[in-house]
Amino acid sequence: MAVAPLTETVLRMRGIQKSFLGVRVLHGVDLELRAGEVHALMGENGAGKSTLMKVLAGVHHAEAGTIELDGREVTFAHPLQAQQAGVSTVFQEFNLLPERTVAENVFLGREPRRRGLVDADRMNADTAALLRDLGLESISPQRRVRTLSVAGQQIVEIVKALSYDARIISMDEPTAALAEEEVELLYGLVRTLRERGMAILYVSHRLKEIFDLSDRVTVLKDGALVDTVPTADITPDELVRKMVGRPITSFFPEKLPDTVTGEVRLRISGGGNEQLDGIDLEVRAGEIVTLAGLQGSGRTEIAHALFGVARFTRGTIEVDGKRVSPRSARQAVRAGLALVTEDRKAEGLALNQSVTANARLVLDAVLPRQSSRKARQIPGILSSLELVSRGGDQEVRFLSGGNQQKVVLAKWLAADPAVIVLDEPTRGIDVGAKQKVYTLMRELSARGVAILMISSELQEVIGMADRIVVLRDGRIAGELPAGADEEAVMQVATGQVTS
Amino acid sequence: MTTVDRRGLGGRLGSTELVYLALLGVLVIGAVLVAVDGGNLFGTANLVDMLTRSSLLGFVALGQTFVILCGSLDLSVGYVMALCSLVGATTMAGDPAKVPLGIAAVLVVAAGIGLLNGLIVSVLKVNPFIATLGMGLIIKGYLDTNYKGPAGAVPSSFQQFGYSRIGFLPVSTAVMLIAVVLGILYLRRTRTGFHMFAVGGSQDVARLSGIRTGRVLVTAHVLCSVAAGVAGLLIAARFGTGSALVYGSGYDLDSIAAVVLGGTLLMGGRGGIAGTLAGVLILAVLDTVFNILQVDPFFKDVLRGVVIIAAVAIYARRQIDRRASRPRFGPDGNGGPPGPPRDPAPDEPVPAGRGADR
Amino acid sequence: TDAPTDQPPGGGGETEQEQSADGEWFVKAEYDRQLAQRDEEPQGPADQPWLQMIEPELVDTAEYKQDGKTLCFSNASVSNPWRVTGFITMQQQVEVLKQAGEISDFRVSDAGDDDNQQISDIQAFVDAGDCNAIIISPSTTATLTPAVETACESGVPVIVFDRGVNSDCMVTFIHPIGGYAYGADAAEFLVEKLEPGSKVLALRILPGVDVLEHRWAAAQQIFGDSDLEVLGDEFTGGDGAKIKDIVTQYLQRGDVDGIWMDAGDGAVAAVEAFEDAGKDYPVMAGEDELSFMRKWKDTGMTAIAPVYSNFQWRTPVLAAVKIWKGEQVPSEWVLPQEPITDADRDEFLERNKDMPSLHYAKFGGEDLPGFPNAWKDR
Amino acid sequence: MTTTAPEETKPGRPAAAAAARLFGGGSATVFALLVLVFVAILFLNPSFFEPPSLMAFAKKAAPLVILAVGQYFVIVCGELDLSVGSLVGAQVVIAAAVIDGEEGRTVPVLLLMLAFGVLVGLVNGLVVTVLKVHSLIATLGMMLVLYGAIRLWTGGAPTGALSDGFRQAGREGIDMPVLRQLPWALLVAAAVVVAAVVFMRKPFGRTLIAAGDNERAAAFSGVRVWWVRTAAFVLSSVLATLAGVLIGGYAGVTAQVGEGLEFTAITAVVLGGVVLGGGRGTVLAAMAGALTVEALFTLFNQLSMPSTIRPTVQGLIIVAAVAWAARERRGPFLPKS
Ligand SMILES: Nc1ncnc2c1ncn2[C@@H]1O[C@H](COP(=O)(O)OP(=O)(O)OP(=O)(O)O)[C@@H](O)[C@H]1O
Ligand SMILES: Nc1ncnc2c1ncn2[C@@H]1O[C@H](COP(=O)(O)OP(=O)(O)OP(=O)(O)O)[C@@H](O)[C@H]1O
Ligand SMILES: [Mg+2]
Ligand SMILES: [Mg+2]
Repeated sequence: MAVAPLTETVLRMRGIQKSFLGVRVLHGVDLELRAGEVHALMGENGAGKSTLMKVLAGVHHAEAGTIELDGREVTFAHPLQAQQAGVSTVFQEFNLLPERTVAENVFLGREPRRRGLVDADRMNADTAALLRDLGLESISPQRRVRTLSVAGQQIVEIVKALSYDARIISMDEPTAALAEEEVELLYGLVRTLRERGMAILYVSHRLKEIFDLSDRVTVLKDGALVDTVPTADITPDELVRKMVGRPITSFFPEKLPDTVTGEVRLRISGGGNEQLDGIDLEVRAGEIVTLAGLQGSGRTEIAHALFGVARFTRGTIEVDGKRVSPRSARQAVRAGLALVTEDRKAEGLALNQSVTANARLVLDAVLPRQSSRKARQIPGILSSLELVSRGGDQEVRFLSGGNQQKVVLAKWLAADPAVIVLDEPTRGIDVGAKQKVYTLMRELSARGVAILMISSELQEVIGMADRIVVLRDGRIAGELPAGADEEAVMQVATGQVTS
Repeated sequence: MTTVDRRGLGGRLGSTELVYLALLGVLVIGAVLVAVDGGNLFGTANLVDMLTRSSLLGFVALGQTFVILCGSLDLSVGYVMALCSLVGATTMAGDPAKVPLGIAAVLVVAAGIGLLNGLIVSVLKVNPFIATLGMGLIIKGYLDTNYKGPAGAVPSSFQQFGYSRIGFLPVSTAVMLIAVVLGILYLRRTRTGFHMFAVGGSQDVARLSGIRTGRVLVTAHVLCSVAAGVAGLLIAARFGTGSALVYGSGYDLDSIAAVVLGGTLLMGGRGGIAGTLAGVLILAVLDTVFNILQVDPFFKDVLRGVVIIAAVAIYARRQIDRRASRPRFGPDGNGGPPGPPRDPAPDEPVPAGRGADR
Repeated sequence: TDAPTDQPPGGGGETEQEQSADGEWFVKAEYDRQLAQRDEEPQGPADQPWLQMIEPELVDTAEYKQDGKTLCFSNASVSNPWRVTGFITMQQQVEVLKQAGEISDFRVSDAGDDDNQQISDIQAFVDAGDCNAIIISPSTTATLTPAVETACESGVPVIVFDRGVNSDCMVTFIHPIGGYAYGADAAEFLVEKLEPGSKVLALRILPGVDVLEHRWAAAQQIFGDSDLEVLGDEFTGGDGAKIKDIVTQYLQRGDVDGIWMDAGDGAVAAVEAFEDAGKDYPVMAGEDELSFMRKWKDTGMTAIAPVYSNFQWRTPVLAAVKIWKGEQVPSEWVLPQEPITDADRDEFLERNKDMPSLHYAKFGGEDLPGFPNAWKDR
Repeated sequence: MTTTAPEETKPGRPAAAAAARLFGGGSATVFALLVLVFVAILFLNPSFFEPPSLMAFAKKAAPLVILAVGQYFVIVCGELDLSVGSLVGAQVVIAAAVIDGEEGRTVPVLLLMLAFGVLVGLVNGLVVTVLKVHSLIATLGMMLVLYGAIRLWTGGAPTGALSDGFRQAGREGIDMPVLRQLPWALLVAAAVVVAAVVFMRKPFGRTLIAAGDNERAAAFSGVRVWWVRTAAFVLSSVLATLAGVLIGGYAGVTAQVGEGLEFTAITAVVLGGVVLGGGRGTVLAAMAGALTVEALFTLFNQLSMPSTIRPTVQGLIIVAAVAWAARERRGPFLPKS
């Protein structure tokens, strides 16, 4: 455990409040950063970590509260101002231009100039130097970002943030897309920066990282500050309790008593394509199988293969014993599959359309003739999901994330699928909504629907699973029973053991 | 380190190279056809013809490239050309001493229109298609009301711009090529040039990187109008006078076609002026070849339409192939929504309808 | 270089100063001249009006005498029925001369109404160097002047027809009497047939085209001296739907007694507007376009068909052959231009009875071997 | 905010909800403008509102309304159709050339035109969806091809003549008292608008608008996006064909028929608050946009505004109206509960 020279406070945020569309997501949060410390920010999904970072980055404006830099109060009207003040940010979402080179992305907005013209050589050289700092000589500054892998792109983002002469760097889940060696690189880098006296605000869901790296940790829950403590003074268990507010076990609903595990409803045998290989997977009626794995391990790829987006070039898919080879989402839906996509806004909802229109979309697309008849049950489904809205005419873009997710669920439930695949179904939704989703999964399962859930949240993976299938590098690395512990899952996922 | 590189073989050939390959193809096929017809496509006369034809569209398409790169569009260029030819010719009024004044007047007028276009698009948030269509109508009304035909006179010294040539290279084409080189340098060597790609690629990414997207957009529109203004000057030099009727010659849609033919993405963010030049040359070569082969003028339109669609379809095809099964950055075909989760700009609702709207 | 020689802008041709300095289109001298030419007896064979000439000043063409037989034609466009009809006539004439061995090769480039394109086209002919004569039908008068001058300088005989250019460098400039005469024919008819105080609506195609502007300028002159009231002048783009809409709107606001048009395109739509509104037919000046003439006959309305002689498309080809032979041609070849009236309407309709409706009665190709199929099944 | 099922709130205020749907999202501007223009015309010339004049207006406006509805389908699913103007021209020319004045050919030719319209729409749609060519380029190419091909075929200028039967729809109507004549064109346009409104409320219409709003979400929900878009292009071409029948009927054949209509139609649709890029806007608003454009032309005429200055005024009004609508969209949107 590194002991940092705890010196002067460089940043003090006080009483930060922020609402979106009338829903408060930060309730007066305080945060203090010191030079030369790594300050971890923890909290569940939707706790408000990213929002707090964006307030600091000048992306969002707080409705109340102050930000002090070196004791002087500042307001950032624009991200540029934050950057100029020495605060730079690696955002959770990708913020790169795919068509531009690495160097151009890194120096976007402040390209070095010589005699008025952009000095491309210097830009490339500087980028190369930054990359060398990270030990990433293999990435050429002149590569187009779109030709990089997701991990490569993530690295570019970090390099970009580092390239500002920042005194404060905040990183929102920087390791999310990184492989193990890359994470080590990043650690090294963060430690170097700390030694240079920078203040680092570090968001991660990985407990191990927090304890490896951070000096202090601040915990947020539901947009409110729970506590800020030196990392050395807290155990992982205590930290989790602070985050969740209660023992984790009670968070996931029990399997309903009348659930019967029945016939195999979904079977993938020997599935493979460019990214996947040897995928053998079965989900039975009344069973919830969770797919675990690091980001990029190929979980979403499986969902997409089932949906004909990225087809299996090898192997077979059976739904209720019938061979299907979906060449489009439409065929998959007709075969009885449903997919709650991982990216709600880009893939799940037509944001400018009403709640009703979205909820009817699957029916309209696949069963146009029965659509009006079947749509009659939609209000019932929506109210059983306890949707909070101003009515069926409200456009979904005005709903909160959790409620948007409920609309997505409703559109699938209306089509009565045999198998539901949920890809990160609780991403970005609040605790209450999460539990709603979990309960619903249990209910569906009890009705005999086969459920395949993909999640990056280990607690969820473990808490909801009847079986856990772990993926690594596009292959099934192992299968664990319900109740396996996080450590075990991570070990399989990272390849430290094969079970 | 797992997979930093996922560049396939197909990706090695840049899109600009592909466009030049297409140009080469058109040249070869054209030369063969002309040779069969008993001519020589590369004879001085034909060469001069091709180059001359490319100069006027070259200026307009050059300007259009800037706005399209920014994800915008300019349908008013034809009207700007017409207006500028008149402003130039009437200001010069046949007096060689007034040539600089005429040029200055044209540049000011053109820049002013570009400024207005840019402001309407970036500040008033009017879709560029409608904004520039409206601007075109506004100018058209002014022209129709105030110029009942050709007006003004260009001194013969300035007519050299339209007629003289160095060897087989017409001066106007030479100037156009210089402008193209300057344009390429501008895009590759200035900050604003860099930022145009960013604004066209993603307004949000650009804004988060501290780029003042509005200014960039306005700059692009000003450059576009100025380029159209220079084309207007060239018109004046070639006509010896200014002519309002130029706006009916379809330079607006032609220039967009040339830019897209040159491999620039209509939605912005990728492409460049080198490609546009090739696009312009392809159209000029086609015109010359059709002319030599005495192709029926209406059949010319049919062929042009087919060539434009086919070329763009080939580019699109390539992009699909090259794209991995799951795009990290959303589809770059037509009308797709912006890719993965993007963060809305500071406290603004997600900008809707950016995309296929041009 | 290809640059035109240093010359005061505007050249010095007979068509010079067609447009006065303030951008208005009325030039009194030219107007008077054209109006007078209408009464002039043209020289030449009466049954071949395309060979007739008014007040010719013959020039010697011996310097152009040659054996070469490649004829090049830079056409402004074939974008309207008048030009389509004329171009077919020209091609048929060329066919005849080819058969006779007078022309070996006829090369055409079409500029699609784009002045700049036409300048390039002309330049391409000049640069190619193998044209024995260049015929130019300029798309706009003023703008093509430099290009035509360039062509003249190359030493090839240049023939300009239809619209002129501001230069007299070409060997001959072929045209019917002109726009003033056309506009005056129509306007005078309206003045004659309508009661004083009657209301006239002027329908025009588009602004800024010299031949059309001249027609309107002459009409304004004549209406100005009359007791007719001009309700307005509207640009229609020659689009029937627009014409009908505009006339309907005028009718809805009050009576319209006469229609003056600067070209006959869509004249029928204007007449129909009266029919559909249940109004009496106006006194109408259309053009020798057949759809209008047929409507005129069917309805028995009072009308005139001013003519912008379509047969002029034959003349330049014949002129080129003359020039190659060293025969004299007029430096300005003014062709007759006589409106069709009630008196000869039926005769022209009879002659053209197989022709499509967008065809021009005085196309003058009845004696060519391709008649009538070349025009009918184009 | 209350937790309610949508069903419970809906019946409470159907009128308000309908009004909100109609006037929301930038469409209010066009209705306001339409009323304003009509009031101005009324002020200048009350006789415009006598039934026969209104019927004449309707007859003239009908084709643009139909074109705007067709363009609406394409725009709302995220595309653009520049080929409608030259398609109208091509259809009229085809009709005249093939009918050649013979009454008996009217119906077969109408069928031929329909088939041609469907073909053009299919090609547009497939080039856009399968070949992935941006619709602006695809339909620009189609515009050139149609323009050239039709003139190539007819030797440069239209030939033949339309039959009286063909011209009925665009020119005639049902004679009746008061109105003098109820134009067929008005009935056709009204039928098209009603059918389009109904269509957009059917499953297919909803998938169309969803595909325009979010292509990927629609695809993941099982929408055949390529087919939906292609269908939109086919609808646009078929409606352009219908507009061609009316325009040809209204005024007969001229060489210029159809020229520039694509831009007028797009302008009308955008003026109606339908967002280029897809996913937003209503059929009624598009119709209102078309009526507004036509009413503007009428107003200019009533004002005796010089012919030449009209484009300027038109341009100013369009830009101002669209800017105004955009301003409304940017403003606070959530109704207070
Ligand atoms: N632009 C926005 N508009 C509306 N709501 C938002 C917006 N950004 C965030 N929210 C909401 O604010 C809450 C906090 O989100 P935030 O992204 O800060 O959470 P987080 O702690 O970073 O979660 P995660 O661990 O999933 O990244 C969530 O309920 C989210 O849906
Ligand atoms: N656009 C892309 N092009 C090429 N390869 C990609 C693309 N996106 C992801 N990949 C690769 O595909 C593989 C599987 O990724 P996938 O996103 O399916 O994994 P995942 O476990 O679902 O991760 P995530 O948590 O990001 O959804 C990884 O190797 C990843 O790098
Ligand atoms: Mg976050
Ligand atoms: Mg995933």
